[in-house]
Amino acid sequence: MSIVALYFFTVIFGPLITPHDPFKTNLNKALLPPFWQSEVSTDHLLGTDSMGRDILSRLIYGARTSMIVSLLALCICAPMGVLFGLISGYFGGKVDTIIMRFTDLWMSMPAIITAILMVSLLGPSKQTVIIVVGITGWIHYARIIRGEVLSYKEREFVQLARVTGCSNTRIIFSHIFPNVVNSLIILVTLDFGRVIIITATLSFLGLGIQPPSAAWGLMLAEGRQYITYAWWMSAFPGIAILFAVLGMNMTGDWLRDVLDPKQKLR
Amino acid sequence: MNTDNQKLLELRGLRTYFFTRQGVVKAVDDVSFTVEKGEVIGLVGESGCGKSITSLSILRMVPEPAGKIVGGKILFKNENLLEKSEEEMRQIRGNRISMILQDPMVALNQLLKIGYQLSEPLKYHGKAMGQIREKCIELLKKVRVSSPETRISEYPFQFSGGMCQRVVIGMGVSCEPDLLIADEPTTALDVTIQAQILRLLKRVKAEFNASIIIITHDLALAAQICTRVLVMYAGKIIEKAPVKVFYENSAHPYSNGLIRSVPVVGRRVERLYSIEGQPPSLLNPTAGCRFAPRCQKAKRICNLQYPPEVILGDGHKVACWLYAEE
Amino acid sequence: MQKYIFKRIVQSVVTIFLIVVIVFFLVRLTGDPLAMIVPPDAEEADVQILKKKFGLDQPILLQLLVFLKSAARGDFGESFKWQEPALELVLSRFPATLELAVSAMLIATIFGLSIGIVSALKQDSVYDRVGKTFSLLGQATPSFWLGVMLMLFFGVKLDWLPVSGRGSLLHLILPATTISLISLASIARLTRSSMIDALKSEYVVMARIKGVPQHVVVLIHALKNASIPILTLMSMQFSYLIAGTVVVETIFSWPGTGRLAIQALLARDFPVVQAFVLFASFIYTAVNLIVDVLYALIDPRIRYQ
Amino acid sequence: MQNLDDLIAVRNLKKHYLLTKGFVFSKIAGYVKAVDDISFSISSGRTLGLVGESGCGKSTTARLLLGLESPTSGKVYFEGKNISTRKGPELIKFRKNIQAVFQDPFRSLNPRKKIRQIIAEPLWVHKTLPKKKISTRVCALLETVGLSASHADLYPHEFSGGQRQRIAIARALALNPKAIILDEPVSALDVSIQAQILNLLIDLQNQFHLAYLIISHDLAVIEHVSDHIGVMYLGKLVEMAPRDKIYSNPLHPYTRALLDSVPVADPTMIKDVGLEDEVPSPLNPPTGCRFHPRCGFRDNECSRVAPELVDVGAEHYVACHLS
Repeated sequence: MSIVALYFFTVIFGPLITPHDPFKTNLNKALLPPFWQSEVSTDHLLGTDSMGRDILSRLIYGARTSMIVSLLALCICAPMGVLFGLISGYFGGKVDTIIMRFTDLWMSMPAIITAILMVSLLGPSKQTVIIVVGITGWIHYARIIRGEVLSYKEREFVQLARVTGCSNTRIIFSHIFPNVVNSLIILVTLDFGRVIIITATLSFLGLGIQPPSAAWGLMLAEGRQYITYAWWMSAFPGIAILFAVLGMNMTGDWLRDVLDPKQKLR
Repeated sequence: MNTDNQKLLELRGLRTYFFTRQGVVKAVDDVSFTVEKGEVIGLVGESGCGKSITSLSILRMVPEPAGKIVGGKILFKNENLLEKSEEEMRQIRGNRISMILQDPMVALNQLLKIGYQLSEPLKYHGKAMGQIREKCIELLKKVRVSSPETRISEYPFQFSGGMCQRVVIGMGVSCEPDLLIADEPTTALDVTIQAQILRLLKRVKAEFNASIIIITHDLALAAQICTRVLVMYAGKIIEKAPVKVFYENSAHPYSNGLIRSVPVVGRRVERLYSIEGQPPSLLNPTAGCRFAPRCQKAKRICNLQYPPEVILGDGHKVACWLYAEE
Repeated sequence: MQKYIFKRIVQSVVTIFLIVVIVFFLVRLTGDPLAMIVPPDAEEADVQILKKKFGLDQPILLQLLVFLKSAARGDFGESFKWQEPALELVLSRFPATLELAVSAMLIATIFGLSIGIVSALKQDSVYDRVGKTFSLLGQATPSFWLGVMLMLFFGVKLDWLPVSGRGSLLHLILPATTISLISLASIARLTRSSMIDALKSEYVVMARIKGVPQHVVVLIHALKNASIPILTLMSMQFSYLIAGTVVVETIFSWPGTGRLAIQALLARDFPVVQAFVLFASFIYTAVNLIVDVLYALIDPRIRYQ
Repeated sequence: MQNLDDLIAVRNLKKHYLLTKGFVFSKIAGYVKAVDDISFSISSGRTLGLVGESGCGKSTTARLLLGLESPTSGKVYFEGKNISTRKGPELIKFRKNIQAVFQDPFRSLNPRKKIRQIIAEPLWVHKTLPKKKISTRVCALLETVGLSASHADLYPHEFSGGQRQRIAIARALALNPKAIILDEPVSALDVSIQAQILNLLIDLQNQFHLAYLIISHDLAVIEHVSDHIGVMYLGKLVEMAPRDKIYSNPLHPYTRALLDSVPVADPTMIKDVGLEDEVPSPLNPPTGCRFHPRCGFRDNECSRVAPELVDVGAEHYVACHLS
């Protein structure tokens, strides 16, 4: 939990707490090690990269990048998935068949392949990453929400709402949706981690965010060349990703325990 | 009557508690009773009164780690089951004591063949080596499953609920146990199938001469098969009586109310008697009689102190202050 | 059973066909492929000749037809970059990827299942807690970072294992471990939770009531039922595995299809990309088919539908 | 039975489900005749009980009356007007009149809503009351079903099964319906709670002059609350009569078998008779009389010709060649 709090804190107040300008290059100060290995200066806590940029500052900015990209991607895939899931599950029949066949088809292309295709279509950039992650992720939401809707659709309270004469819209949004919200929150939190990793992976492969932006995946890719004599360039961005994802996953698990609707029903 | 020879199972002050975050749930709280050879005991009560936990305790199958047997003795053929090792218990389960669960559709493993599941007790208790298939077919015949030769290699989902329950009963009696515990054996089934299973249980009893404990909420079912009835309420046994005495002359206000509140086919009354209020929570129960808050005849002492067991007649005992000296 | 398999095969074929069509259109939308191989100052006539050579002067539907026809024959055109038939290029790199993927899958399955089962049996023990922490960390570790770190530690610092290329079994250890970690962690977690559910179920209670020994209860009654969700997860993990090979092959310079795909992509060598995408989808569909058959083998309800 | 002026009259109601096979070109594999040509009526203030084993079509009948499914054919009249063909706003308007209570009180109440919202919802949807009065009405309803107004702001999971069923009943009463369909209203409840709910239902019927259609597999419950009883078997009504006739003079062999199967809470009346075999699959049910394979009295005609439900006098109807 505190990891997530810290993460959000750095995202919001990032510019205020960075010790150095993350984009300022200074070749004189290139490849400085982190402070505990450094005899020269303790000015750069986590050292500098090959261009002499401060790693800590770049990590903090990277948190912002990854957060913005992840959030925007989630804004594409979650509503899309929820909408299709609700429609598919509630109305069933032909609509359901078509949507589900489509997700099957989509699922039979591994996400990375779709991503590769999309990147080749749109060219590597931040926007591409958002779109790619967004449209590869919605299937997951659609399927899970559909499953939930199906289980609630046959519940007696939904049947009773129909007997009373509630409209479909009212039933979907007033009866079914509030019951799937918990699952949705858990899903989004857990998905956040996935999105962070995918974004970083794409950037790492050179298919995502382009230099000189500060992004964790990108920093790692840059650091790889210097792996033998500047381990810190690749180690810290990785640790940052690890903890961000770990925090999100743990929050998701915690939410699952707290909000689990199954425990409340019976 | 030489009681020691007759006595098959004796529970003495059994306590099974569940340790939850909210506190200690006293699911079975100081329960004592005996089962004699050839008896059919009906353990009657509403859901959550602790009757199923009592039966699981006998087999030492209380779901751990939350549930624990914290006190008492379970004497089976004069040996305390609570002192047995897990391996010794395994030898007893399904062999000397077996059990039938409520819903046969979930009690059978959907992914394994009927024949395999039926053969397990035989296999693991060293019965019928080498002729297991024949033995299984014979068992299916005994529980009246038609064309057992083919059905033995089918899966549970190809069986109806009633047929599944027949298979479960077959598994239960395969090692000719001394004691068969049936936990709500007919509840999940249709009316005509219930009657069939009831008849089958009677036949099984006659043929294998096992003692049976039937756990049920259905007073009518108990009346049809039991020789003795024990009524359980909120973790305690409140009345024990021979079956005829129980239905004609039950003593405890709860048993009495229960009998009168159940509609009986062909004996319609204008208005059913109803016990007001809700069954209590087993979490931190009161010191007094647990039925007192719902009891119309409750006295002051009922809320303060748990009543002693009073002997009213031959085999008829009741735990109620109406019959005891304060 | 045969009917079921036949049905699934037909479905798979339809899926692959649809993917071919989608890929075709997507790739055509990527922009002018000629821009990459033709120098900007090339003569218009030369461009036309090249267009003809690659069939790009035809209407798009006709191109699709031609494409489908050649795709059916396994002909995806010639790589712009390597001047070799694209599919042959992909296929020639495939054994390396297969080697990597299969070993990663084996590591993930064997270790994931055993960690999960032991965790479920000894709930809340020290072992379970270590297992849980490990899987949480494993799921959060980006594979490319893990790859780089393993390389640094075992390759550079300790100099125990080779860090790049393909050859002996030793070459395989680092990349295969890297790929398998995420799957291993997820398999361990799911195995734990579905085994716990299975162990609580009525049929397991029934088996114990019958006096079935503990190991039989666990391995036959519980694991067989728990394996259905695990199988689903494993087929989904395959998609991560493909992603994993793309990344890890790049890091460890493993001469497989994944690395080829990235190289081709960065060079806009679209016949190769196309061949790779289709090939990957084909493999993926085939794996799903196998998984579905396994389902039917485990679960008689599917078989008798 | 002939009287269409009863509150609810059902004529030749059928519901057949189509089963398809194949995945590219689907073909019809068969029909499940869940409800097959049944007719009955219920008048105001009276109760019709439908009894039968699982798969006999009693719940489908309830769903058809509630408009949750549309019939394959046949008509449902409400106060003399055919309602089975209505759609849209007209249907919604009519729905005020027939409400329902279902079996499982744990699933009948939306776990995310307060009791107040649950009971008030029908009032919101139909706008029958000014908004200010809704709150008073909710409290009044809670008291009617034996709960108190202080319960209104709790969530369903804070109640026991019996209390939830009371809430479900309060919700059904909110719109002052003329009829309530009760689908196994007490079978999920504890024995001591069942009597409470049954008594409550009878009191409410007297108080509000409600018509009930009660569906149950429990013959004792059905006998206790019903004025008329219909016995269903594999989608057909096999016998229908005033309550006392069914129990004192059952004519259909199935009704007799059913009554024989019910255990009696009396150890001096040990029953040892009843049907063997099981209910056949509703997919491709037996020809002729659907009960004939299990019937001890069958003759040749039974397997060929399906018997009609005929009047044998004094409102007693039976579908059997032998009576």
